[in-house]
Amino acid sequence: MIRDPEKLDRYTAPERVNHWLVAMTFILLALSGLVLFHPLFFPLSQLFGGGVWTRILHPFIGVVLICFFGSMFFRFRRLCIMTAADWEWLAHSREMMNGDDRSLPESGKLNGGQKLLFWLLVACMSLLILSGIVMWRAYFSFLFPVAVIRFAAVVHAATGAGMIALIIGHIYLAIWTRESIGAMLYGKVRRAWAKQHHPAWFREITGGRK
Amino acid sequence: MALQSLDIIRRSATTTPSPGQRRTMEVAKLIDVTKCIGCKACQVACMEWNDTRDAIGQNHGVLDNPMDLTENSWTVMRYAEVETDRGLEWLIRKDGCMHCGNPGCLKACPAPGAIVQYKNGIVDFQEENCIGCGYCIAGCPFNIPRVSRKDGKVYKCTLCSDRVTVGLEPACVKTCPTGAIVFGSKDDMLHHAEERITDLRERGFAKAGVYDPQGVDGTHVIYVLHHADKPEIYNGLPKDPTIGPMVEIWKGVTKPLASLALGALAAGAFFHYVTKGPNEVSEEIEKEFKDDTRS
Amino acid sequence: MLGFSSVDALAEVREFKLARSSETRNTCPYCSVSCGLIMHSLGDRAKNAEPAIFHIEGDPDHPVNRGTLCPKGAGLVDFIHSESRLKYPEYRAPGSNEWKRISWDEAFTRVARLMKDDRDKNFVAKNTAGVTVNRWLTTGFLAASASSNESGYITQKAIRSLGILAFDNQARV
Amino acid sequence: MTNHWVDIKNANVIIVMGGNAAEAHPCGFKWVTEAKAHNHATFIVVDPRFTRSASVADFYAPLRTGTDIAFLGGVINYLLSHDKIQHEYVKAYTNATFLVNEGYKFDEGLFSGYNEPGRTYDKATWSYELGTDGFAAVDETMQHPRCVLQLLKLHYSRYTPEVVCNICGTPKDSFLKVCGIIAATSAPDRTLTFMYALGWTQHTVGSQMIRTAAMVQLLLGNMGMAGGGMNALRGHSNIQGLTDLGLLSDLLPGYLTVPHENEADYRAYVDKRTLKPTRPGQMSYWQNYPKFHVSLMKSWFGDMATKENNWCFDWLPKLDKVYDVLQVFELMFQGKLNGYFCQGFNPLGAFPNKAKLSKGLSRLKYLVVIDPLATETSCFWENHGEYNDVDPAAILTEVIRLPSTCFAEENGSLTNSGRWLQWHYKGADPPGEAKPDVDIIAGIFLKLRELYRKEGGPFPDALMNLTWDYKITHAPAPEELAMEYNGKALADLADPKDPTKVLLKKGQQLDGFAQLRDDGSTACGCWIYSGAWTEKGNMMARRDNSDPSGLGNTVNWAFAWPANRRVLYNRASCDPAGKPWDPNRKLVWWDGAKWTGVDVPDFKPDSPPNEGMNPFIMQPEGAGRLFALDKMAEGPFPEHYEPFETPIDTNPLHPRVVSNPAARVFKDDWEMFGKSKEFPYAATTYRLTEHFHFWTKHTRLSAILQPEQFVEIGEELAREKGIKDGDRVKVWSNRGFIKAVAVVTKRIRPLTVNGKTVHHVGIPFHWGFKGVAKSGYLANTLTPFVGDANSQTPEFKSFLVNIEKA
Repeated sequence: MIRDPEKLDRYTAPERVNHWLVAMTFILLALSGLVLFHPLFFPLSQLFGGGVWTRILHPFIGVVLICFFGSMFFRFRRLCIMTAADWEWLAHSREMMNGDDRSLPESGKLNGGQKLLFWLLVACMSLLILSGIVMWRAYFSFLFPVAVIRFAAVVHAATGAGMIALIIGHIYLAIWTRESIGAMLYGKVRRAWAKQHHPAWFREITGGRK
Repeated sequence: MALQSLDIIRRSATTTPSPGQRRTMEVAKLIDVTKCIGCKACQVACMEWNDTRDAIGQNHGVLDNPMDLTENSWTVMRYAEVETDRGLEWLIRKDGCMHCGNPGCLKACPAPGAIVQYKNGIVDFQEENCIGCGYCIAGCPFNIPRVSRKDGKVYKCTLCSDRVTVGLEPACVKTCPTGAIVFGSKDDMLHHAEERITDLRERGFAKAGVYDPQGVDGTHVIYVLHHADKPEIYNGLPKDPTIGPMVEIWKGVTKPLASLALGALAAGAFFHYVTKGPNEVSEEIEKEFKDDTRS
Repeated sequence: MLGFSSVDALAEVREFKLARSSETRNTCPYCSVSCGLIMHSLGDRAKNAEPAIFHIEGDPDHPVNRGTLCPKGAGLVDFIHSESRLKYPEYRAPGSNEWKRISWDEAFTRVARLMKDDRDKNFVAKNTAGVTVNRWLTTGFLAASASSNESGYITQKAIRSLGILAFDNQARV
Repeated sequence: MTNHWVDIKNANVIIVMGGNAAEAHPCGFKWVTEAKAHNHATFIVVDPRFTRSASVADFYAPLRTGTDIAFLGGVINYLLSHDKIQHEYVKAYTNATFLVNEGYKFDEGLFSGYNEPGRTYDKATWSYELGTDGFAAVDETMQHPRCVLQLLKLHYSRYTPEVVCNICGTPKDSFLKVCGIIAATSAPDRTLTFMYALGWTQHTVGSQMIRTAAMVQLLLGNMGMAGGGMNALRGHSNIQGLTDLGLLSDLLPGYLTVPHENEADYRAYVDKRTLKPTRPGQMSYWQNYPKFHVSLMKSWFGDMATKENNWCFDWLPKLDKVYDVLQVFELMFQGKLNGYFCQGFNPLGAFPNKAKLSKGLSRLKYLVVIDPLATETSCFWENHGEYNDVDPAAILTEVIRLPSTCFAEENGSLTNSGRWLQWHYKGADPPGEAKPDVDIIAGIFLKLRELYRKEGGPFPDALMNLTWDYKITHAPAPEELAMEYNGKALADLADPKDPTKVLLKKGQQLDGFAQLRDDGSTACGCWIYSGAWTEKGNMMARRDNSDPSGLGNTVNWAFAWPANRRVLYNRASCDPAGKPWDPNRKLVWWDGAKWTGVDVPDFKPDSPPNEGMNPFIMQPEGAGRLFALDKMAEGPFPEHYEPFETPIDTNPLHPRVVSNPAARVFKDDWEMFGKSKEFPYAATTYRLTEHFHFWTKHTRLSAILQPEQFVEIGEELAREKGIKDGDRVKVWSNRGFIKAVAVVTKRIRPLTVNGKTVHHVGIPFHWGFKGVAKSGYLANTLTPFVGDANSQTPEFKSFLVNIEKA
């Protein structure tokens, strides 16, 4: 039943693998980041074998994440180009959250929120890697004046927190919009789902047939 | 029962207070640059007492050696040949941890208990708890801590906490041939500094003064300078050092609030789900396709 | 783990390393301020403990240095344990390119032999004017500058009794 | 030092000149900062370089290396012309009033009696004119043209401020400011102290530089005062002790002297040294010479030394000339020396012209090195590339290296600059098989004695009968040796004032040199050290550091020679009536019955002031010598002579006589002197505070502080030569070259001398090819092989080099 011919192919296997690699890496990164973020979270360092290992692993996990996300970036780059409809979609996103999607413009494969998330993540990832390199005491910090390192630390912390917030939202929306997780797990969605959430995309790939 | 050897005021990355009922004397080390002959005896005494040895480097065209603080050299002499109105002056300053009243390193440190500030004013690194992230280097207004390449821990002058604990003076204080470095209660040191300043003013140093920057709530290593109005001529002694806005933001109240916000966001999402219910495919679209599946 | 093990001390300072060391008073061998030293050595002078000096600091009671030491004096422990310290008598044969370890007895015998042969051959009892001079000019002795008065005294006594006049020490420089 | 380290805190003005106390004696220098902090003292530094001493000085004046006599001569001129002298002191305690022999004269750079070929003086005319009473004639009014004061005025009338600044290169206002500060200490209650070291001794006119400063102190009445005096900062911990014990070619312990070969007769030898007073009522303590000499002979040869054989007078060698190290290395260089011992000394590094030394050592038959460290001298035959480029196969010297203990591994005493003998205790065993120096000397000596006992040989008497009654013959205990040089009674000693009373019983330790006898009833290894180990025990180990007077005279700490006196000539701190010049710095005073005070009086305790005995009790005339009679090689008054390698090729005072006419120069060294055309820069070698000669390059902690050889040059010279901080440079003289890192600094300024710009090149000399620090050249590859006319100390402080980027 999983590979039901009737369902539409939404994400290919490589895309899904890439997404979940990014997801898993991000979780590790976020947890190890939180250890350094505030003493409240320091006990989380036991997940990585103590404070020292957390400090050692966090930057390397960050680099891994940048690589995985890099490949996702090239995969979804064209798909996520914002259109006027997307901005309008976003303008109505408050109503959508209240369950009323009537006045929403028809979204393509990815709606305005998903595209915006993509670009926000790109921004966050770039800021994080740049400030991360600057803060990486073992290999790079000696290249930078202390004022830059301090600024980078603030940027890194703020952006990191921001990204965690974004991902919390992303995860919730995936849960909230039923079967989205299934789409990312199995790559297929029911036609009804497609028509409901991504009418323009649905029409486009079903050639106008029902 | 936790054992400790000195009364603690603050511990890094610790949001709960340490046992602090006792009131003990606040100590201070006074470095009188006007009596210092730049002989580096303090550098040797420091390395000898703490059993560290720096590498035998090379001569870089100046008398400074080693050129900077390292994980093995916790104090170094910095030489500055300065032309002032009095003619050529050779200003030599013993660089090292200032043991701030409000330590930037401790504020920046994410590892619980890696940096402690004792009630007598000493700011000490607890290398066992140090995770080697180097945040303290960013937090320090005087650029003092150094990471060891060998064990990834951070090192700096401890004001000889192991000697002070048993009632001795630090090693550099004891060895200083000209008595440029003196140690005692902070009040006594400030009084000693006043005496030195009157003598210096008599000798024509109108601007002689104490360097005990309030920007970091005063320090437990204080200088007497010939030219207290221009500390930067002493090889970059900061004019009025503070922890700085960036570190305050970075390590201030924003983080707990941000943590709270993330928690609230997650909770908010959950209650959105509970109140608004899932975003499912509407009935009529389901109906539309139900026929298809049967046929 | 999980709170069962004793909690680490909130903070502890390094163990005081001089707690039970043996103290010996000495004088710095470098310049002529002759600062007073306290040398800390391992063990409490028990017979089976070889007292190795591991720390030296100034003698606070000494009226000149009052506990202070200069950069040279403060580093004396590295002089005592320098890798350049000589450990056994060594001999270099003429034209050879290496040291050969010898015993003390061989060393004393060889030195005495060389001295006697040279003294016997070149000793001058009377000068050309017939005055008794009893001198031996073909071997010289350059005395130290930081050895003790006692070693200086016995060196003077022994060297003079051999008739050596080519005799000098660091005061010359 | 006439005074001692702690006494410096009592000074009102301190001058570091011809030395760098802050760097070379930091812990002693604390008393300068103490004087500044608690005595409002003014601290002045006069040096070619702005040293770390200058960094804490109130005033710094530059001068060209080698011109200290010109500077100080100018000070004397200033004092005399401004009448800023301590008149009462000068009249009573110096030989200013004495009349000089009419034959004496000085003109065109030479004193009377100079004979060119031998480069020596016939000093007959450098003497006092004797009065009818046989004593030296004096003119109390000091107006007589041939009285010392007038001759002094005449001699230094040429040293006007303009002439001095033209020679020294010192700016005139700086020179006059220093003169003004010095002149102020002529007041009886203000004192000046000079702190000097090798910056003065290491010149061909070194001794005279020190004399000039001593004359300034005499004119100002500072000798014998608390916070005054002439303070030589000796270089090594026991250089004072080994000099006191006479380990020099022409000395015996206690500054007794070895007989010359033309003193065949014992009586003539003794009488020449038993100096009778030349002014009535003077102590002239050397008149006790026989007591010291006989006691020494009894100590060395015991019963063999009898009155009949003139106390074994012939058993000691007799000199034909002085064999100082330069003379010895010259003989070695000529192949006339077979054997050489280096006991705790590294001459290859420490002496000038390394190339010559290396050749000399290569021509030895055998070399014995006794040292705790592996020194360059012991490895002179090893090839170390550019640093020691020799061919071992071609060097046929047999070398035996014996490991000795270091300070921490033996008991014994050391004598510091302030003449304090201090006992130290063994703290650990030596590494490997190292032995104390005492045991090594004993080992060699006993083995040699054994050979002579078996095989006989020329004149064995002295070595066979040398007293050696130590409990362990092959390891004499330091305690026994200390008791030996303190001296003991060989028979019951009766009190000279009351023969019935027995002062000391046979075998008991003497209390001091006052008890020495010349009849063989006392033995004493070194008379000035008598009192170090008395019946009351080891006085050198005393540790009572109480200082009741607050002047720093801790008389119950250890033992100071002579007789525990801490400030020499302290009688001069009182006026002729016995009342201290300065009421709040009283050292000694006459209390009506005897001399007493916070220091042991350096005087005859029971000689009332009105007897007129003068404070300088060792001098026959009891007075400080402004006119040095015949005691100096190149003249009774110090005269400025240029270094042998002078950057200005002339002597502005007397072009016909440029350098020291009485300095000994060996034949082949003449052409080794460089000229300023080819070597334009004045160079000077010196010590850094982080290193101790050639020892601490073996010490990791010190090597960390100064790892690599460098030279210091001024910014102007560096700009001229295109040299930047950290560049490698080559410095070469007429005798060789070295390579090092360049330290470009503001602290060395070019000086205008005689119309010419003179740059200085500073060369620290702590590196070599052994040790943990970076390998370096022995800096004495560059230095000239010529010494001071009196002490033969080589001229390391002034020579000529050239420099360029390597």
